[in-house]
Amino acid sequence: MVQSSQATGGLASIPALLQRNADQHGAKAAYREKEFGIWQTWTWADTEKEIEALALGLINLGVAEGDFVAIIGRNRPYFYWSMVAVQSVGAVPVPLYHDSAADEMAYVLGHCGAQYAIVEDQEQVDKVIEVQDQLHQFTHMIYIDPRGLRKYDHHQLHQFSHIQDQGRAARDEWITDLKERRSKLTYDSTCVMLYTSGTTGKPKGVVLSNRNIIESAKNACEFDKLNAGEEILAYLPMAWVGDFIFSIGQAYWTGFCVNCPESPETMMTDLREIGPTYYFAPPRVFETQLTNVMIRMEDAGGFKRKMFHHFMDHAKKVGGDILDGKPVGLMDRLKYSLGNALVYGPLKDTLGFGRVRVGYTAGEAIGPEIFEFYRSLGINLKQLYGQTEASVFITVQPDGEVRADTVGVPAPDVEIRIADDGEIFYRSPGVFVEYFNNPDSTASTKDAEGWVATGDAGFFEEDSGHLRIIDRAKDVGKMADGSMFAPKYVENKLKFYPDILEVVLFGNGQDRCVAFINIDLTAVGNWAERNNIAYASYQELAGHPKVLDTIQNHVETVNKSVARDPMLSGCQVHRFLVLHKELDADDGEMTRTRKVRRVIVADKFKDLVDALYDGAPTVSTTTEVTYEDGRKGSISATLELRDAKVVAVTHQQVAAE
Amino acid sequence: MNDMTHDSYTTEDGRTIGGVVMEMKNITLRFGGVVAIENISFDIREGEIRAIIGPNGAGKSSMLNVISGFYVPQEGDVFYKGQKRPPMRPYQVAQQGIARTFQNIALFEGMSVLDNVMTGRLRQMKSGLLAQALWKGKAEAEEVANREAVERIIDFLEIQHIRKTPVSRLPYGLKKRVELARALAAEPSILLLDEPMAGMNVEEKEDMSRFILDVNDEFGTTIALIEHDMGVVMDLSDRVVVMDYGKKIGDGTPDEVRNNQAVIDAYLGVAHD
Amino acid sequence: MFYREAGDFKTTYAADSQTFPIKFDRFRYYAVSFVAFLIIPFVINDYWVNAIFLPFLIYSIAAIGLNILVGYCGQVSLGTGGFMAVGAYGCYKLMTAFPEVSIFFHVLLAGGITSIVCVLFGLPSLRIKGFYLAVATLAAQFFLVWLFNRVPWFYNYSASGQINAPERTVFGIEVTGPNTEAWATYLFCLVFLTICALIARNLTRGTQGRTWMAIRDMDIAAEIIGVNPLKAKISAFAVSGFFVGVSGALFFSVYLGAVEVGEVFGINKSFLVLFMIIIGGLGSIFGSFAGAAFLVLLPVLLKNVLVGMLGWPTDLAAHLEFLIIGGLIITFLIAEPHGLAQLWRVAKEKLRLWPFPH
Amino acid sequence: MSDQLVFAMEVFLNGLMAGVLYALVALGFVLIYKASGIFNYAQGVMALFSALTLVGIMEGQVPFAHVINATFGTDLHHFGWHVPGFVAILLTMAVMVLLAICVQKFVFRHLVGQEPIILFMATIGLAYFLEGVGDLMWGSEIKKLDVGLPQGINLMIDETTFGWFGYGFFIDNLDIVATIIAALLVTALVIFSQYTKQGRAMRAVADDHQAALSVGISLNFIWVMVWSVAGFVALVAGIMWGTKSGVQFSLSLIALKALPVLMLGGFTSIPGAIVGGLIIGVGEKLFEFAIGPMVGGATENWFAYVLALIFLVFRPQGLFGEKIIERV
Repeated sequence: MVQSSQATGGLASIPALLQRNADQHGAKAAYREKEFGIWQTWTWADTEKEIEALALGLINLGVAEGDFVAIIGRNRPYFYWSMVAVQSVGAVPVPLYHDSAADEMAYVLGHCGAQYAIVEDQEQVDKVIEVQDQLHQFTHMIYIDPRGLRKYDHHQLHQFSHIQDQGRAARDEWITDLKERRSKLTYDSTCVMLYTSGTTGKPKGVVLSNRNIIESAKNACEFDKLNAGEEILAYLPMAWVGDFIFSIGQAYWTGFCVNCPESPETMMTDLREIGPTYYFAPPRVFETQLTNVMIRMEDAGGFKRKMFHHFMDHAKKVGGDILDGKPVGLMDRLKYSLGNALVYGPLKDTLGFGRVRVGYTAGEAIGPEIFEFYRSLGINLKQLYGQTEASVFITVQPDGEVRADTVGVPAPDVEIRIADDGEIFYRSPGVFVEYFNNPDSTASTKDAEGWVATGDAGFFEEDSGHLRIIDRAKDVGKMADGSMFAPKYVENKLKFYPDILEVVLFGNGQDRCVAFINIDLTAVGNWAERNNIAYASYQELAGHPKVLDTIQNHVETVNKSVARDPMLSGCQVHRFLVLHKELDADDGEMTRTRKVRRVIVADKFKDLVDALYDGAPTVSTTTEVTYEDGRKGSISATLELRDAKVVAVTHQQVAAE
Repeated sequence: MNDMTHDSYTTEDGRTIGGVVMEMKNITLRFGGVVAIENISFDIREGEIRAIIGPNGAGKSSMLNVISGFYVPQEGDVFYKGQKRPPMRPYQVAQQGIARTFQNIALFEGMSVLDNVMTGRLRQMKSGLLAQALWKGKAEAEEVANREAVERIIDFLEIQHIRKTPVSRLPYGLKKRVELARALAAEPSILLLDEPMAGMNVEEKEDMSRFILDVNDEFGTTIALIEHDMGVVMDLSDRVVVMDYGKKIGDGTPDEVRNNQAVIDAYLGVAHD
Repeated sequence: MFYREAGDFKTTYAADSQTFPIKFDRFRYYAVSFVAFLIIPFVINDYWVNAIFLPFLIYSIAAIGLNILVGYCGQVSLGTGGFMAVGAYGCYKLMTAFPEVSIFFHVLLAGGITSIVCVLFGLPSLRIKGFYLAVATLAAQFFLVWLFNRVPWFYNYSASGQINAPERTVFGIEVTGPNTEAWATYLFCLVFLTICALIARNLTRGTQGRTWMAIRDMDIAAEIIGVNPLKAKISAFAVSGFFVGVSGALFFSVYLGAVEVGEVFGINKSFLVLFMIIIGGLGSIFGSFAGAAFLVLLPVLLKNVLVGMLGWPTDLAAHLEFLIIGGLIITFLIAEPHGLAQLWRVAKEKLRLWPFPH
Repeated sequence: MSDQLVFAMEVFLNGLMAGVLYALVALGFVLIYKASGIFNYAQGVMALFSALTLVGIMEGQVPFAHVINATFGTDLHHFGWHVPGFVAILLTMAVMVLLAICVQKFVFRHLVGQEPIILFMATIGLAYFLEGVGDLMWGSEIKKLDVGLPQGINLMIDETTFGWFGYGFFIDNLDIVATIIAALLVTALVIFSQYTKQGRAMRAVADDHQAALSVGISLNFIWVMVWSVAGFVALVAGIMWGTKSGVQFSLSLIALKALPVLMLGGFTSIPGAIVGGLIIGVGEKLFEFAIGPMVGGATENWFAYVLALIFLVFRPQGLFGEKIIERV
């Protein structure tokens, strides 16, 4: 990794890129935010001024080089400016999940020793104040929305705009310092520090240098031929590396425009208004959207529904191939274009995908049907495989080679090797510098040559050279009979059913597998209404025998398909139960990025697991839950445990040898 | 008369309450033979939340209608900013900066939320018919300026998502909020709320209370509200007038009122109707 | 279905409150005006102009005017015929009194005069509401018609008691009188319609429109939140009167050329225009056009079918026409009380959400 | 005693009698408006229609003769029989009841709960429809109607008044008969609506639909009944005016004459309709007599409206309506 910033024409830092964009794309829109009913717009020139004002203000406030500045809020231009402003003054931005509870924040703030925080509103301010006494080094807080804060003690509390005003006022005093600090930034100085919400244990602070970010952004942009004309909608958590790469890295590298929705409720309408050309979403988003589409189409008139399904079937047949530029018969093409006029086009438009050139999904496996659905509409949806430590990109799917079951080929400048135990290692310019204040785990993850362990198990397909992920390496275990236990593999197969939201599979070291299942309230609830099944709560619906029957069918079909795979046929689900509560980040059962923390779940619901194994027909349990406002409560329920048919596996031994 | 008291003070939650901005002197209102209000006097101070409470039929609404100029009392005077208010039409009162909401919502059903709130800005609309007909210069500038102001209110009351929805499609609770927005859009010096919580569930009531407090806090708006649900009012208001059968039977801070025997007898007995 | 709105976002309030906020609608509007101004004039002949286009254009103006009063401000008026007469006679007096002035201004002035008269008869609306007002406006209808009938000054003491439009030109092109070109009269009226429509749209989408609608939806509440009822109602009458006056002037000078007030501007004219806005849709400019088109085309259609194809005597056809129009109106009110405009709105919503039902 | 005054008296009497007829038509409006909140513009056309039908039946015309001839080239006119007036009137009444049922069944049942303006428009539509039907059924040419009512100058009055003032009042017998019948009818209606079960039911409906329903009154029945009554009133009016000035389109305009009466009297007040009618009748005759000549005559066309208009500006609720207290 001896690249220097020469490769990027001397642009060694995000602030440097900002300067360039201000010069080259000065009049072009850099940020938009739907506020007060219209899309407030800032050109790159404006942005440069705003950021400079803020930076000066920060210096004025006493922010020193190397300080850590926490950034807490939903996607808004102000926070993106803050990140860059913080970088410009030589400090390190640390974005936090704004929906995380006060004590979680306390840990991160304490761990990085943040002295400053730039937050959104009263809610966040209160959270930080609540934990402030645990943070000795913490000094100043800056908020954006003054509502309800006027009567707070403002000795160490400042309004964003005021800081900027002070900055502008003190320009003459500080501008030289700012310029100097900016010029000190090199390709290896820290760009950002992101905390990975590890599926186990406390979060770790991943330090990413300008090199990491800029190189990966540059490569990815060239890979997908992104240019300054792109529009993206920034709605994913700012603390998540993906948003940083897309909304900062790539945006600054190419100079395209970042649009921020007005509020979570208006997210969908805003998406439609903007019509992004470059779009990213985790599988969950696509799933829910597809579910909604189907639900809404259910209410449509007979003719419309017929037409819809007719053309969707046709799309399933040829849509993907047309998108991949494969040869397709003339008649089929004509029919497809007709369908495009009648169904696909309008549908894409109403969903807000009308202009999407490149779309990505990652973070988890996506259901083949879901994936194909979007592609067949003509949306160039692709998968990539990545993680925070790699500044996202490890593998990506090139246009024309897109498949549901692989995650594509190594991204530019990325080397990959598969260890004997199947774990995937990679090395790239994007590889993180270190885990902050955590040399041990740094060492355990990244070796001297810079190879990083992903913790995932997978293999390359000989023919296509595409990478296939089986599961998280540490989750892959052995059944009692020594056959492979890969929970994710089975869980995903189940989760591809719209009415199943989450699955947790157990069986490591056991003779057979059992599973917890969460139903999808939207889908199942809708189904219940249509079959006029009354229910008062999630719990009641989850316990309904009819629901259990459907789930059981799903489980058994999945068992069949699992049985077909020689390696994994042992992982069929023998017994399952539908959980009486949704797994929830607030209860620590999931990460903020909604990955199941199976260890925690396993011991939290130990009684249920045991029950599943000891064959009891029902089990009563009480579980503690946390409400949105942080209050704790508990719900108790009696769950019905179901046995699922499994396929007797004959050739399993053979496979093992 | 001009003895406007100027002794402003600060509440324990740090809001400044100014001098008297409106004073009702010996108001008496009759409908034919029926006496709705009998010789009532009280004042409203700048920046305070002033509640008028009383059982149903105590004459609260009539009093509000007198303040907003819809009813003209047979006896007594209304003093506004120290000046005796000459007899005037309701819209003139409104243009003096007195905005109100209505007990049974009076939104313009045929218009969108945005347009409804915009009507609140009429005070600030100056451009002439011709200018508007051409939609150029002043008219357009004015339209935009007022839209900006209105959007801030919409944002403040968190009704962005229904901005363009026709009000006829809105649920009750939201309609109440839109009406509040319309009143706020006028940037009133006194805001009259006619049973803002009537017919709301607990959650909606909490929201509404929050908004009322925020309005008073953020814009320093003087608020006079009537409500027959005593509980809510006591937490909200700085001073309370208690009416019963058209007579004033109590006036003071919530605590004073709570411990006022007359109130307890006359009111609490029938509070839970 | 045809709408593609992704990426059609607004960055200014001006853009957000424009007449056609959706790109697709905007282009359609451009297309229509292109056809109306640059294609039709070259293809039409006298029959089309006199049978369809002139009446459509002129009634549209009247309908817009009445719609402002009834649909937007909620003041029912049955005096439209009378007010059109004012426009017509006003125009006639001006044409004959100042032959050297361009007819264009005569028409405008006639509109102005009408709006004054309209305001006079509108004054009672401050006290009278609903049907009482509707009936009161009949006073205007009958009084005005009577006036133009009985006071010779208005028809320049002509023996027939009729008024005849002398030849007048715009830019040297004849638009009134016996020997006019089809395209000339068509364009002349089209220009007026366009102006009126734009004015109406601007007024109704801004403060004035909201004031009117406030009065319409809940006059008491409107007054309490600061609407001056006098100004609101009077302005509605004034604007409405202007449009109706203009239409009356054109109806006489360009379309008919000769008018006997009793039969041309009688009570039935009032109802005809009222029907137009009811069928078209109250409180909608598009509705005014749709209604006018509907009630102009229907009789032409019927006549062609009954007289042309079935060979009925014209008087019978006329009676049947009455019957059918009456029936249609009833069916319409039952099927869609909010008129064609509402149908249009619903259809548009469906298209925008396509393929979703809602 | 001056001639002017004497003439005025004559005019006054004539006005009074015209007024009674106005009142009669106005009653038709009031009845329907009270019971169903519908402002029935078609009242006048109903009068025309009934009169046409009456004539048609009496002379034994073939309905839709013209249409049939036009389409099939046949040449039908009359069945060739004559029906005595009395029977014809009964038959016509039957037709009017039938009409009432149809109107209720096909129109207003589907418009329940619409705004008044919509209902009003519907009646205008109805008016057009009926006019079309009437003309198609019976032809549009002016017809003479004679059901045997006395006509011509009333000599007795002529002579007596001559004896008194040296000038004989010209009063048409028909007018006298009309007045008497109208007066009787008005009284009958008043009695009907005040004292009979149906009448009370009708008023109940007017006051509060829901309440009426809850006490088991069939709205449908009431409305049909009301429309029938209105039809009957229309028939009577039709006969009067028809006999007087022939059955022709202008008949339908007398309905409009009743509108100012309504404004004066108030849409909901029966006595209002009566008094209003008289005031208008007398007023317009006297005005025409006194002012008409100076301004070119034919002031009846508008006098009534202007009078009502001016009157309303000072008393918006009409003669007998009670003061409107606005609430919010």
